[in-house]
Amino acid sequence: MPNMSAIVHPQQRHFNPYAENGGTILAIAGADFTVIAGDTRQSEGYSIQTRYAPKVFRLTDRAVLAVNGFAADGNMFVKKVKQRLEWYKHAHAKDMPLRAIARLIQTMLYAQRFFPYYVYNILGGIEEDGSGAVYSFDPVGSYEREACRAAGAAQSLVQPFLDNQIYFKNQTAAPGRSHPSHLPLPDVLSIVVDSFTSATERHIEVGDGLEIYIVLAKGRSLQGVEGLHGLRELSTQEDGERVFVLQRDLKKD
Amino acid sequence: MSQIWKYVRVTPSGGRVRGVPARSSTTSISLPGTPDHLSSQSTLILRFVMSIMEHNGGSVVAMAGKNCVAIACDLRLGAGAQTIATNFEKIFPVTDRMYLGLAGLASDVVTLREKFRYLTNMFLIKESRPLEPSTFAHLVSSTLYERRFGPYFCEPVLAGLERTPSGSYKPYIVGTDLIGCLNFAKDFIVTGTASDKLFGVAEGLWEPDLEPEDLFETISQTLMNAVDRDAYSGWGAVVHVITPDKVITRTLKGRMD
Amino acid sequence: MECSFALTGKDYVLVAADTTSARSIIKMKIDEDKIKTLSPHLLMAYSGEPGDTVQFAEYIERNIRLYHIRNLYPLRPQSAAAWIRRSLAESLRSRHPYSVNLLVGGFDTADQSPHLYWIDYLGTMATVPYAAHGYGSYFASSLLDRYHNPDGTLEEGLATLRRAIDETSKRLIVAPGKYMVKVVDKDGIREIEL
Amino acid sequence: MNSFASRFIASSAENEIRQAKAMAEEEGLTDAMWGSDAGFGSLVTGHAFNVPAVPDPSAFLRLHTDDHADPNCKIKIQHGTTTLAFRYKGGVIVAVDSRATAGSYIASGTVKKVIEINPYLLGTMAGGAADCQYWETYLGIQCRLHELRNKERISVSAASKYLSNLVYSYKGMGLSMGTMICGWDKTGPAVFYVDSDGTRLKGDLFSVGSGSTFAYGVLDQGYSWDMSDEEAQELGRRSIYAAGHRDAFSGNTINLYHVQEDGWKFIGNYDVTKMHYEGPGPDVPGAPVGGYGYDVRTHGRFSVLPTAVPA
Amino acid sequence: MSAGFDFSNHSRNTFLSEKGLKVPKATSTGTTIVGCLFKDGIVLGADTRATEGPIVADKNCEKIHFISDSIRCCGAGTAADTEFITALISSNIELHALSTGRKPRVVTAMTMLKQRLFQYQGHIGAALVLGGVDPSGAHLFTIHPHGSTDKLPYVTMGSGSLAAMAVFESSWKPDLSREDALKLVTAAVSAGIFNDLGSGSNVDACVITATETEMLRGYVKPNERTQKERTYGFRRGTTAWTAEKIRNLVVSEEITPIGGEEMDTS
Amino acid sequence: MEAISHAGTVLGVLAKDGVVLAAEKKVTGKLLDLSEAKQGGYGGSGEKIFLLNSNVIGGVAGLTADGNSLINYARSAAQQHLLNYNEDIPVELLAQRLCDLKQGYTQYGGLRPFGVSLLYAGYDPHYQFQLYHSDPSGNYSGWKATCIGANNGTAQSLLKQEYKDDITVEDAIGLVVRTMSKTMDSTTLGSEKLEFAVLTLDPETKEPKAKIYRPVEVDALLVKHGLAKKDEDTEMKTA
Repeated sequence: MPNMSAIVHPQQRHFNPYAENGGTILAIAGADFTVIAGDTRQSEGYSIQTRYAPKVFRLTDRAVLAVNGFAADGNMFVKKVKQRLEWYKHAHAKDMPLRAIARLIQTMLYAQRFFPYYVYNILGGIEEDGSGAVYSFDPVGSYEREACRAAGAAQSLVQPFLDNQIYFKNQTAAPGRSHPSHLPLPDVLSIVVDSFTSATERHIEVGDGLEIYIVLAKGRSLQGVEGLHGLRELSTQEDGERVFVLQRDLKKD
Repeated sequence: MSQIWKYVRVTPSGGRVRGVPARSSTTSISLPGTPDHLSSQSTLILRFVMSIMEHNGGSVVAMAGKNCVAIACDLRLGAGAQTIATNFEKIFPVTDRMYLGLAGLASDVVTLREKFRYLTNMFLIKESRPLEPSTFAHLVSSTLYERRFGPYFCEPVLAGLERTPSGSYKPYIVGTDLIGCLNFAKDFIVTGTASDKLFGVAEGLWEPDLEPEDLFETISQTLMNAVDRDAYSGWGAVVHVITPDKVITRTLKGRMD
Repeated sequence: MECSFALTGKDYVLVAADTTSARSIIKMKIDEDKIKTLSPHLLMAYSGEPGDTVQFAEYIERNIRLYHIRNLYPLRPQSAAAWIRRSLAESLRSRHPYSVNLLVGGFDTADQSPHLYWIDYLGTMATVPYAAHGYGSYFASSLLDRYHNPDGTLEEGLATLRRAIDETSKRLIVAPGKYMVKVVDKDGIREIEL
Repeated sequence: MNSFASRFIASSAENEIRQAKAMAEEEGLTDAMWGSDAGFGSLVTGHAFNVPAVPDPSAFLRLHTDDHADPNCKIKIQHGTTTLAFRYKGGVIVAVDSRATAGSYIASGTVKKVIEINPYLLGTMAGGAADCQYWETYLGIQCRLHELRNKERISVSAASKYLSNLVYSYKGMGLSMGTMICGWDKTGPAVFYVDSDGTRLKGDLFSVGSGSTFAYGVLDQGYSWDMSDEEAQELGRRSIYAAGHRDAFSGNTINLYHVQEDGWKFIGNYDVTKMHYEGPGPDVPGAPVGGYGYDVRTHGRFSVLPTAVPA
Repeated sequence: MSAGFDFSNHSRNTFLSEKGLKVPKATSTGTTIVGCLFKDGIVLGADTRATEGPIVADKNCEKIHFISDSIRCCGAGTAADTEFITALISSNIELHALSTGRKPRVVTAMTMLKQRLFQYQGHIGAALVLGGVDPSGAHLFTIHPHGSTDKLPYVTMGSGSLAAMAVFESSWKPDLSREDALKLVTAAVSAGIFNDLGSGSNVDACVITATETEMLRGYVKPNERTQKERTYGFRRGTTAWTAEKIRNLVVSEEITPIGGEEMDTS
Repeated sequence: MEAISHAGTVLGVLAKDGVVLAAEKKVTGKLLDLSEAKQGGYGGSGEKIFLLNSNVIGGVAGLTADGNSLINYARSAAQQHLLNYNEDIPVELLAQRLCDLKQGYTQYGGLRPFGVSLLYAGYDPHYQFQLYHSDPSGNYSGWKATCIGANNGTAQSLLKQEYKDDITVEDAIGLVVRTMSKTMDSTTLGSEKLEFAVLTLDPETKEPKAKIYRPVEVDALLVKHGLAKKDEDTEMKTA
């Protein structure tokens, strides 16, 4: 049967500048650190385009941005954010504070309100008061500060697990005790790894590799995860906030 | 149900083919009973277009433990976005040590429940031998496949203890899709509007050889955290833990929104 | 637009339905009784696709009556509701399904208890203490959550029902003007002026 | 301001797009980009919206973002809400839920749906979250400018009119916003409903969102002008709970605000499920004893409901 | 079983979709299934992933179905269809073998399958690789959902068929040894598992010769889940519940038949 | 009719809080395989008493083959009712359904009527506990206590003397056992001769609960009422 509406507006049906490239990202804020992670598979349909396409990017020594959705839009968006941060640094001789980066991302996304970037952003880092923070965005720029957030293909698999393990949702504390408001770094790292291995088991678009960024507040230690295999430091300065990256393998099927 | 291109590939019939907006092939008409005229007043009240499987909401999960199994469901009965009742159980006893969970269109949940009760009773009358989960699983499967081209909108989950020839019991859980394809698992089975959420949490929380009381905690936490991220499931939950000598049934204090 | 409400008390069920018959934008009739008496202690309010409603309601009415004649006692409310649900679910599988929404309220003379069932055109059934169909349900269900008293007197029940109807009239642009209210209790069925 | 006004006068969708396009081409060259306006960039200098090069951009947008029409579309803009605001002798009560859904997935349960425009003005959020956040933030800037220019606070009426005109100028382009601008000015407490269609209504009592009908059911029945502050707060809280309980797309927590002559005050954040089982508790004035839930408040009384599992 | 489908829900479902309720879809196996001839017979191979959209519904399902002792059939497409059509044909083949008194032939199974699939005009969504050894030799077929068939020395099907075929095209030779054929099939299925998102988990294989059939379930398991970083047990009492009912299945009433004790007669 | 008057006695007594059914087995013997019956499964313990539905027990007197066929019909009818109305079939309705069938076979040429009389002991919310009797012609009637099969006249008169209107189920069990012991052809009672069943309400769920006695339980019951045979061993030897 001929589709009448297709006859009326033939062109716009053919103009589809978006693709879905799978993958999942998440971020968890601790008391004085933030962990931002993403898998490295980039796929379209049933095909893997590459097994290593980073989704998490260091912006400054205290801000890391994870992008997910349409990879081309994501890469372009990160490039533009980095450019704006660079300009800011030249104008003000300091890195832009995290909450300002968050607002910048909102306005940059909203500027594309009528031709959106198909990207879901999660910004993680350290606020000026030294606390860990996570900001999550929708494609047109609405945002919210949170303690933990997953986005991307497997967000619905990972987020309820994090609700349970990070926020202790639906768990009654033992009599006379209460749940900690922040977990230590080693616990958070293992929960992040398990979230991704679980998502890899059940979601076909998640896998291949895992990159975990850790942002540490000024003067804080790695709480015993220094020795982890594959941990690299990316900080540009010694005495400020520090950024580390940890790489892991995920299943490749 | 699925498209298969000669020589080339099989596309997943369950999902959208990504990269191609499915719009031209989808007829979207608003559901009767939602306030259409209100949306003309305010675009903010949504015209809900949803799949039949989501219309009433609801989710079921089953898990195997050490010498025991557990099966749990939420209690919501919705009509689209509106919650009609919060006492709609989706799990029914089949025999002493076997429970059947049905998630999907509520009308079919009840119809199938009555149908399986009838078939089970007739089996007992005719065969006068106990009905084991493995037998019942195939009864479910063939009953659903019989309607291959006009399916019941229900995805059953079965949890029970199978009697071994030595007289002991071993955990048996199985799920099927809406046309009866059996899915045997040694860990867990999920279905319903929160199935993807349940997959994620269960994959994280499930561990082998849980004792009945530990299995209760794990299945309860799995269900509650999954339905809390699903708009169409929740409003309380019921858990059954089946052990060789007793069935423990508990109503959970779940979120009511 | 059609609206029906029902609620239970300790020993009664109240059922209310609007009395408008509409076609296109015209009110064809304003005193239509949309609540069928199925047996001495069983009521059914129906709404939905014009034509289907009356056809289905009469089919149900006749068959429940037939059961009564054959077996000397009528079906109990819970059995009648189960059978009505099944009829709807089966009709849904036919070439011309009935598109009818129902509220079935009855008083079980066997154990002296009121019963209320919410049934929609898909054959979905819920056992409920109060219920509504139509756009009115979007306003009334939360209101009844707040004000319904499960063991209230008939006067209390009527006051709550009046709240639901008033609220619907206040907020719904296509609210019906008049309602018929019936009650079923141990003495049988009677109509009540609201 | 000027660019906005001229655009408003010239407004037709095509014109709009042409202008926006022209501005978009200059993107990357404005001073705002250099960071001297901090992160606020385009907010301060006016709006440069990039639009796709297609004959009908709003249809393009609808195709890719309108998940009512097509649940499979990729860009899921978050929807589903219950918000309410009402005026009474003691000021304005503003109550909202905190749920954001994308399809059936509950994307967030901690959304702030009350936007604190300035210490005297509140805006609520329903529809597109980004649209509300962005434009109400923008409104805050304009209100401040109004104060600086005129040496007095902007009236609620003027602020809401400003917002209404603004979103009306984008009518047909796909903005989605339903908000209540609430505040206290020379005329006393005031509530205005503004939406992206261009409707602007002055009134005593509004509720907006997918769960608004459920909220109205409780709100209308409990409302009177002469309520005490405690009663009014309780009514707002109870009404949002009602919507959270019955509407799949509303819930999680209730945020309650009270606007009085000296500006707005945040009363509290209440978990809907806690309200169901326990209620706001004895410390909260005006609240009843025990939970709001039907089965909780009628516990122990006769009921036609068979209990799911007898205890 | 599937001698007759019940279409009674069909008009109802049409009605429902007219009301705007979208009809859901069944589980399908985005799959890699392969088969090739070797010196003494046939090797079939399959992955073990079943998907529902982008979600893995079953990590270890069985896609090599039994037809007869020396005939097996791999299935791709709608999972239930492959399951039921092979079960039906298996049963018909058995009846046919009993009535003719001869070992069943692969062409017979192939003809039965294609006729049934053709009869349903592609609505039974089964794409099959059928292989076996009978008195006339080893035979390998592919059968498409509409009923068309091919007879080839090496075949692949499913969403991973291109990846798998690439392996066959580069390395298959006539008269391979059993070990080499098994290795090749494993490589072909693995190519699907690792390069096609619709395929995954383990490699199942089946070696059929004139004398015996060997089903190698879980022949290679390259995708076992690694140990989790943490354990996720909960303290007992973590979950809040409001009501409990315990049904005892072992009736405590023990009857002592003799001795005149009081007994429960209720 | 002839077959029925020679068939093993089936006796039913209606009490205010239950119904009791007992039957005399005719087919006995050392070589009879009773391994199934020991389980006391869904089908009851043997040849005479059957569970028709969770709320109705049936006792059969007459041609065993006809009886089995009717039992199957009754069970299917009860299930069909459950499917349609989501309730246990009312007792009278079940009796009616069987009588409709039986009557049909009396009306048409070429068909042989069922040579079976039945007792139905059941419970439904309409009339609580009930006891019905139906004969091969398709007649049925309700009773407080009745008996079919061999020696039913003797049993009826015994029942008539001893029955009281407000009898409890405990007393009814005693009455039934005593009456059976007096009317049965054999002089001694034992589980290989007697089937026994009681229908009461479960004190917890208030749902009808049928109990068909297992052979050991029947023996224990007889011991309790002092009616167990003493000479079991000798009888077995002579048989």
